[in-house]
Amino acid sequence: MQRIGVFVCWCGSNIAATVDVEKVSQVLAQEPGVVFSTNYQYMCSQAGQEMIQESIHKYNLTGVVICSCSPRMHEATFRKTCEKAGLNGHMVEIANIREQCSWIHKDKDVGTEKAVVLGRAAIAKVHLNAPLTAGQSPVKKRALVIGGGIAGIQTALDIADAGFDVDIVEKQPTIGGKMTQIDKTFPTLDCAACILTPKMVDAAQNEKIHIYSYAEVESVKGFVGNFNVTIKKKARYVDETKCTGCGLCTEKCPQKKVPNAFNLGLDNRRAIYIPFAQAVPKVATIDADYCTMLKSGKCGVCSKVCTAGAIDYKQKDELIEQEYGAIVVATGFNPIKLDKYDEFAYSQSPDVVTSLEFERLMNAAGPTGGTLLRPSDGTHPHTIVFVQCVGSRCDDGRGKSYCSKICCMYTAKHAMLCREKYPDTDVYVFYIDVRTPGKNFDEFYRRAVEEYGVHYVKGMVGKVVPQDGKLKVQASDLLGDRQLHIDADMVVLAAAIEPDETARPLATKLTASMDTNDFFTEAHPKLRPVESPTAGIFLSGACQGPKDIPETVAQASAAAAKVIGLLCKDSLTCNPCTAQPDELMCNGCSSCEKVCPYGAITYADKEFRGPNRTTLIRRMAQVNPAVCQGCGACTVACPSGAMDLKGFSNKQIMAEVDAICR
Amino acid sequence: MSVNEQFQPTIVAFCCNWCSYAGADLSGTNRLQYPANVKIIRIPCSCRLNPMFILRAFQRGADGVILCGCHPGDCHYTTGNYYARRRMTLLFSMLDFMGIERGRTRVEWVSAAEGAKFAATMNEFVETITKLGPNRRLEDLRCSKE
Amino acid sequence: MQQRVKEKALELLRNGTVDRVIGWKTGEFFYDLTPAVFETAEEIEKDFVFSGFSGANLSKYAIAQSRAAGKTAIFLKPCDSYSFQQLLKEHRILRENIYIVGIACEGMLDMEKIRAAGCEGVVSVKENGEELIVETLYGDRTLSRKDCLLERCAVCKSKKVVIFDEMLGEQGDEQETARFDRVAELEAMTPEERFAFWRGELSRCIRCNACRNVCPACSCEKCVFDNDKSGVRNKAAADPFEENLFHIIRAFHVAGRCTDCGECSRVCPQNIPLHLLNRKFIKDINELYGTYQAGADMETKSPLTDFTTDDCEPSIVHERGGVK
Amino acid sequence: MAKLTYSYFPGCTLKTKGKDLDKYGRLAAQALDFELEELADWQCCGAVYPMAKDEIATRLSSVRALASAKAQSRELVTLCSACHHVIKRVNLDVQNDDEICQKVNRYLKLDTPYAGETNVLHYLEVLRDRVGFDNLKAKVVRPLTGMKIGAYYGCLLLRPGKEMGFDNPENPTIIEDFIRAIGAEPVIYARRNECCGGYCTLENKAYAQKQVDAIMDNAKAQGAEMLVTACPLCMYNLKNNAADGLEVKYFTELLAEALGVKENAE
Amino acid sequence: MIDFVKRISGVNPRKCMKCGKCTASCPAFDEMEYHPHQFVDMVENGRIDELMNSKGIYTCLSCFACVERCPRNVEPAKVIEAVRTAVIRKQDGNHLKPDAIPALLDEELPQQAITSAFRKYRK
Repeated sequence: MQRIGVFVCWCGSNIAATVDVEKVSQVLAQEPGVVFSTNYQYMCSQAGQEMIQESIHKYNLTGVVICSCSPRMHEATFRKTCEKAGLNGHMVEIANIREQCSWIHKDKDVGTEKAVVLGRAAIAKVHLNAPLTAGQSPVKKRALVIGGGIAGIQTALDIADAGFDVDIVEKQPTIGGKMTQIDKTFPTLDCAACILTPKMVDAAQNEKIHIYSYAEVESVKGFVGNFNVTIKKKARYVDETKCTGCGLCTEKCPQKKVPNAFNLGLDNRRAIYIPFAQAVPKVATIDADYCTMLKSGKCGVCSKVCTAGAIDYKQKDELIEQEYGAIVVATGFNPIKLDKYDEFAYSQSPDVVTSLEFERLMNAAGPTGGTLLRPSDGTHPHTIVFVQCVGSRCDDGRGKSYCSKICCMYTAKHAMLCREKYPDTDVYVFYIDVRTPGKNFDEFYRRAVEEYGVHYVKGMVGKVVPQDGKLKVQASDLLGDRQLHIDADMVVLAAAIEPDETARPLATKLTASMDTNDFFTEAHPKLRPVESPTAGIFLSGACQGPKDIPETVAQASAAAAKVIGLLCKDSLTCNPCTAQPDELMCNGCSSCEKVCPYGAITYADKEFRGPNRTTLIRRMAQVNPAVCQGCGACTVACPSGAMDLKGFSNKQIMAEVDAICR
Repeated sequence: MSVNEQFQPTIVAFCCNWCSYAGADLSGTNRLQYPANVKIIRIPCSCRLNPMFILRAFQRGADGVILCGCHPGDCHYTTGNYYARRRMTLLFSMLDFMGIERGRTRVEWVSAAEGAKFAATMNEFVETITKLGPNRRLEDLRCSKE
Repeated sequence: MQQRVKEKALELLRNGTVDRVIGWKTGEFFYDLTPAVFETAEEIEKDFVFSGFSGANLSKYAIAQSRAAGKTAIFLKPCDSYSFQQLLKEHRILRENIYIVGIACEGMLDMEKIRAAGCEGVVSVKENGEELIVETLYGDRTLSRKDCLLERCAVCKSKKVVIFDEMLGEQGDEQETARFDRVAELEAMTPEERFAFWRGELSRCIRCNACRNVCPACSCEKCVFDNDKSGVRNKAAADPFEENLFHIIRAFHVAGRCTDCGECSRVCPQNIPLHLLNRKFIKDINELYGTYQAGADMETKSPLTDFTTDDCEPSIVHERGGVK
Repeated sequence: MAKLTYSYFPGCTLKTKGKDLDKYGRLAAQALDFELEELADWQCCGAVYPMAKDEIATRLSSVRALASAKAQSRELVTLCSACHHVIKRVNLDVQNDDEICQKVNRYLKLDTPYAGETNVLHYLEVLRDRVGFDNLKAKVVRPLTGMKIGAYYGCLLLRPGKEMGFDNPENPTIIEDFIRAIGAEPVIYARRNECCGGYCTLENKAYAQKQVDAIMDNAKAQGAEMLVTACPLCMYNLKNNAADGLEVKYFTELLAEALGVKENAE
Repeated sequence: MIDFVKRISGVNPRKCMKCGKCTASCPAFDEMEYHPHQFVDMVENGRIDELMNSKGIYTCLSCFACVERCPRNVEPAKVIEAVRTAVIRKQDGNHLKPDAIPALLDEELPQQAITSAFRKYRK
């Protein structure tokens, strides 16, 4: 039997005006187990707290009930008070007789009666309370950033800046991501490379940052503070430590007909390549799908010309194991494939391009050296039609239901740049809605219309017919109530963006949740936007949802701040109110595991002593207290009642029910 | 027993810690009145509510039980209320199937900002239950009439 | 078929495929077949019976036997195979230790119905295609087999054995049945009528726990009703309400896991139609969350450990079907 | 392997104005070793998919055809685009719309109710998914080498794409693959899935002509020397409403030609 | 009438986001006084009588390009078919009279065209 002290607070007149506090403390004194009951003007005051502490000593209290304001207000305060007096904080229960009693009732008798019931419920619960100690788990002071685009780079730089080691895993041979392919950035029109490449160099030169390029995350084990990650470095057949990036091999390689992925296949590169001049690390990579030496053993030109002796045809994939305290996902996005949208004739004419391809066609380092030329015949286009929302806002199974967010702005940018560089071009933009929330964004769009004379047409393109060297565009102009027929030279499609295809398998490895569109879900959509619900996993950039560069960078730094906050700690205090299975009752059925949003539950085979000295192997649920957040979903999913929640156990809640209903 | 003026129902409200309990606090802070018949039990999340607790409340004399949680999509634990929603739907349907008055059980999503909604919901619920009268059926289900 | 099953049991044991066989043996009466584990050919020769009265679902016995040394053979009728696969899905059975013989099934017989047809002093029942020859102390009677099926067989949901190593007889298919008709009938009643119905039924419950003990889904290591820590432990009911609580909670615990094998009602000594509670859950699940058959496969998530963001609200219970 | 036999629904037009489509289709089937067994007592499919969800009577003839194929446990093959369109979609209605399914069965009073069990295939789908274009290629004796042929799909085979499930509705390839298999060179042109003006030809010839001219211009500009189609109505429009059109043939005629059985036609 | 059209077409006009893709895809644009996106809008906003009196409902080719390309799955062509059905189900609502047919025929016209014209324009 517990020895319980009851402390009824007046809260000045806040409680005392509608609740007879004296009576409440008297009635509750009669409850079984209550050895002391009193009331006081302000329990949360210094004097009130001292009174509680003295009583704990004097009456040898094993449990404390405080009838006062909401636990959301002072539960933490009173727990600390009791802990200082040597009583476990979880032996304190609060009866909320202010917000949920005195403030909502006018009749003093009614208020008093209810306060007594609430007090009884708290007493009934304390009887079943047990001291809880939060576990501690150490924190490995190293972070992993998955994805080396602008999001990953920014996060890594910020974490490194705070003095922590951080590794970037990038699947491409170079970091930089999508931003390296972009020409200019809205709304300032500064060049993407000019602002990105210094950051790439910073990352490469930072002692705290290690870049695993051409690498992937193979497996992830562990939990917040203690992740154990296996990274697969794919064979690039070039020794990174020896290659100087001189590029001689990429000039001499006889295999010239490899579609250049960096330029989205708009031109060709060699089988050994450095994606672009500012690549980091600036190391050559052999494309095994095209290298004659790797395929047939005949060639070896690159090896012969390499003075550094860096070529290694026998290189194998390499597995690296590393421990991390935190993981940041920055896997980014891709434009969707357009094979289901061939009314735009994307597969039928090279002059129908995606916006990202258009970036390359406008880029000074692109396949046309920055002069806008038609891919089909290299002539200068005079009429260009831009189509927005290609695959965005679709509810038809072909595309994505969401707005891709960045297309309105980059299309305005493209249209504006076309008109600026080539004033002789006619530029049409077909839109459903122009969405430009953002600093200086709408002004930017208006400039495209007003100063640059871009024809914005409210409507959609229905059909593109390549014929006689032209693209016959059939479109609607809803405001003019007419159908337009435009003979265009180029059509540019603002394709919807979707999460990178590596995101889904990665989410599985991380037990991080995703929405139906494969974007990572955040722990709370408003209040915890850069954290995954899985503790220790953070989100940076477009992997969480479509984002432009400023938003991506902001989120990247926010994720970094969260990581730094985690890595600063030597150990993590776990939530003490965690789920705990009773091994004797667990069926091992996995029901609980399926509803756990945190992946805190795992299964292991355990030996049990059976009858007649036999041993039984049984499959048992195990909760990782460092990961469990104590929601209790598992406790109800469990058919045998083996799973219970500390601090809110079945018996405790039922005791409250009984106390209220009796 | 017929419904009379004196009948004071016992009502148990399970509130999730993050939204609805805070919403209940807010209705207190704003001094929005609702009957004292409602007694709140704090649980971490609506998904912590075991059907057993509801039946236990009825067994011990409760006349109505209501569960309040975060709005779907706003769960502090991301998905808890989605599970709760299914569980309660099925449980309530079963109670209805056994002839228990539908009005005795209810789920309402109340955010931390919806103090007014909390008070209004409770006023409404108490009224419903008062009209239904004391809960006899669940207690009496087994005892056949003479 | 009756002979083939027995021969298969003998064959598997004799050729060393398995070390024991889970099957049926005669109890006190010829129609009172109970599950049994046979370890020798002699035992099988002596006691093993497969007949129209082998209604008992053996799948539950695989939990313990799959953990015994060596291999165990089990005979599964179509509906039993769903239970078996559901247990497998819940990691309760070690599949590698079990050899499954699927049995095509024409439905199992209900002695009550034979008696209800006016047969007293029944000595034996012979199955002859669609006919039953009932030998009684007062002479032979011929009954139509399909009139004497167990309730669950009369509305059989599937003739398909969903998991097996070998099959005796023809594999069948899932089928449309009227198994929810009775539930729908009850749903159409007024709450007062439903209440009266269930009061009439449940008041007969003697808490013998037969339903729990036979149920393949009720295979918990320790039942909440036997468990001190659960807060609802009770062996015998302390107050009348506890019967209701017991049956509601039992149905809820097996919701999404119950394969509708009908064993609960078959064994109830008081003839309470307990399966209606389970079917109500199944019907609701099918209607609200999409058709789901527990045990039909190993992958589909159980509806209670799954959700969609646009699930219906619990208030649908109040709205459904207007004022009743 | 046993010879594949399909139930075959020719449709009205193929018995009269569209005889060529049917005749060559049958010859080619023989050459390719599958059998088209014409359904006994088939009735006109109605030519148009019912215009409203509550039309039951117009669905009945399709269901009769489907049910009779089911009775023979065969897949149902069609050649005419319109019949294919109607029968395929009615079949989906019976599968997915309980109300339609119930009403249709109530009307028909079949021995066993029909619930959409029959699989509906277009002749081209038989070539692609059952025979296989590679096998077809192997059986070609007179490849149409050097011919530049444009496929004209029209509307009925492709749309609505979700229901017809025939091919990518915006970038179909099945007829192109077919053209390749018979040794000719397919010409891709964007208007191959734009409407020929079919239904308006009765009332508004000028409008149909406009549609057809745009299609022909596009096909010619892309280098086509001939068009093939699977639809009698498209055939009529393309042939009769073009100002200066290309030759148009049924795909079955070319198929029979390539298989060397065209002459077998009387 | 509006509910009738919605029911027999199965179209929910509220799904329309007014993007104009249907109207951009329509081959019969020049032949109609109202255009596909307007059909949908008129059903949604109760202008059903104007639509029923429109000649344009007979010039729709039922080519389903609008159905195929609509990003919101609204299916404008089904609205037209439903409106047309509603018109021809009315007394004397037949658009095509049997007497008019022979004048329209020629040698090669497949009967498919006639049957479908009857089915589309007449009870």
